[in-house]
Amino acid sequence: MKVINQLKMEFQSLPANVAFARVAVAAFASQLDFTLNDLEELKVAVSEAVANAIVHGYGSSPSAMVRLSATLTEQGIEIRVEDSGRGIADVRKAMEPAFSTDPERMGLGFVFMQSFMDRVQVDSSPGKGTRVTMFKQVNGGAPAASQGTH
Amino acid sequence: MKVINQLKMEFQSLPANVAFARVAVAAFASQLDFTLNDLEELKVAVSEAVANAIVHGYGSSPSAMVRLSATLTEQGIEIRVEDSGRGIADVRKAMEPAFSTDPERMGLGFVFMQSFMDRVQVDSSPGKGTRVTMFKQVNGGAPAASQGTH
Amino acid sequence: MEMDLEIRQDTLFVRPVGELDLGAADSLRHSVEQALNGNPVRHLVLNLSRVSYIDSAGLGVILGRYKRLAREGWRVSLVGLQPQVRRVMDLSGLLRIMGEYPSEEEAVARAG
Amino acid sequence: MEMDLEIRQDTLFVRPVGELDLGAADSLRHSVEQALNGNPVRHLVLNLSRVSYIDSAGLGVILGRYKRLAREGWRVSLVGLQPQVRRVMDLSGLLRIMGEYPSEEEAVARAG
Ligand SMILES: Nc1ncnc2c1ncn2[C@@H]1O[C@H](COP(=O)(O)OP(=O)(O)O)[C@@H](O)[C@H]1O
Ligand SMILES: Nc1ncnc2c1ncn2[C@@H]1O[C@H](COP(=O)(O)OP(=O)(O)O)[C@@H](O)[C@H]1O
Repeated sequence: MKVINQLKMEFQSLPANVAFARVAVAAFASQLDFTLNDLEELKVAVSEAVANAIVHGYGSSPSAMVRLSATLTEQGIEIRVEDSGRGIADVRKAMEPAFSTDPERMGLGFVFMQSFMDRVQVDSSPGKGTRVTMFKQVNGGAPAASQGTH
Repeated sequence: MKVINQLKMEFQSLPANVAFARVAVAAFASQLDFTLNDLEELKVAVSEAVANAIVHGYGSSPSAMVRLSATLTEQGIEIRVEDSGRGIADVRKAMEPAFSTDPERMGLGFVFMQSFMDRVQVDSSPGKGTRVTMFKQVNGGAPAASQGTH
Repeated sequence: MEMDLEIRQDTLFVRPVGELDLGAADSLRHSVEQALNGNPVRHLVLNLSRVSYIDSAGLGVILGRYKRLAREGWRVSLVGLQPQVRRVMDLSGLLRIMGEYPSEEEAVARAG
Repeated sequence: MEMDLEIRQDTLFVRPVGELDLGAADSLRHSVEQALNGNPVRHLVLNLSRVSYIDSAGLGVILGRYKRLAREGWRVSLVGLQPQVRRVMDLSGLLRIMGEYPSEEEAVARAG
């Protein structure tokens, strides 16, 4: 899996940065041969992960920083969204459809990430933070799993 | 000068990242009340600084990383583009219109940065790298100079 | 977020412009709640023809307004869904609980 | 970068699509050089109507081709400059040394 290009960024935990993050990642991903539909899907997945870091990870502390990295290979794009916030006690439960600890939210964030990406992995420790690692295969690329890379 | 939002990123020294960088910075800057024309100008200035880091700073070493940070205040956006590359021996000379050490290039990079931004500062040490710091005022914001901030 | 609100008889028309994400959610929620509070609304028509993007934060605002109106027996109708918006709404199940209509006029006509 | 090349008599029409920056420069330079090498061209018409962005890397490619043709007394004409492109070309001085025309036809007609 030769790395074609790599990006790391961090930005403040502000709702306005959800739009920034999805535009930036889509611009970066467009260096691969993704379809417009793929890029739309990527945008939703990135938005959900970044919104979770802001809303759940950091609650309302806008000076905290969300970290995002993206790696392009011939197979596709791997995206990592990380916060050093509250963390998740039970990741399996958090990923269930419609589960949310916030009555105002729908519990669909992880559902969308899983629907729109080919692989989603969540690592979290309560009190330390959360890291979401997602992979989306580019059209015609071999599935990541068959390359023995998960 | 209260900071409204802050972004740091780094990406590989690849020509394709010039387009990525200008799109990302324009998306970030659009959180302020810049006009479309202002955003077009920002895009050129960012592209020139990033292209210089890639072409002159790092020559052809694509694994080297270009660093870019952006800070939004009520006055405008400050952008820093940094490389740890070759550096510039004589910054004053480098900034002269039409001066280029590369016969294939026009020597207009710094001219465009200066035309399109309100302030451009270059810090460089030969062998260590170059940092370009630029500021663009947002429509109606007080000029940065009159705030005693340069 | 930029948006157009109109009340005609007991129908509230909401026409947001742009991207319905976390950054836009508070402002959309606030505007619609204010309009609902000040007027005897029995039908909310959400015209999304100028919304190019939605995610779960935007859906949450729509579901929240739906719950408030449905509790009292009133309706929420959707108009003008662009492809990305329809896809995400479909996945979420919201399309199944709200009516989708080809135009505001038809949403009003069929609401009776 | 995506681009359309056409040779008619001794005129080469180049119609690039997209953004003329460092990422596109090599491919533009290469395509135009190849066409110039294989054909007896006396006039290069650059149709930039589908170019939304240019910076000094893109200008450099155009100036390079201009120098090559001007050396032998041939011309370079510009057609279809969008506002950002015209502005940057103007600042660079390139607009003053190359002719700008409202259409490819007029560029050809006035070249004689
Ligand atoms: N970055 C995070 N930090 C802490 N908790 C999180 C994070 N991301 C998700 N969670 C937890 O997982 C739950 C489910 O997340 P999700 O499926 O995105 O739904 P929603 O965001 O609508 O609640 C959240 O309600 C929250 O409790
Ligand atoms: N990041 C950098 N690292 C090293 N040298 C640089 C850098 N940026 C600019 N320079 C030097 O300054 C000169 C002028 O730069 P510029 O005005 O952008 O013109 P151009 O890039 O067309 O040469 C360059 O030719 C180069 O010698």
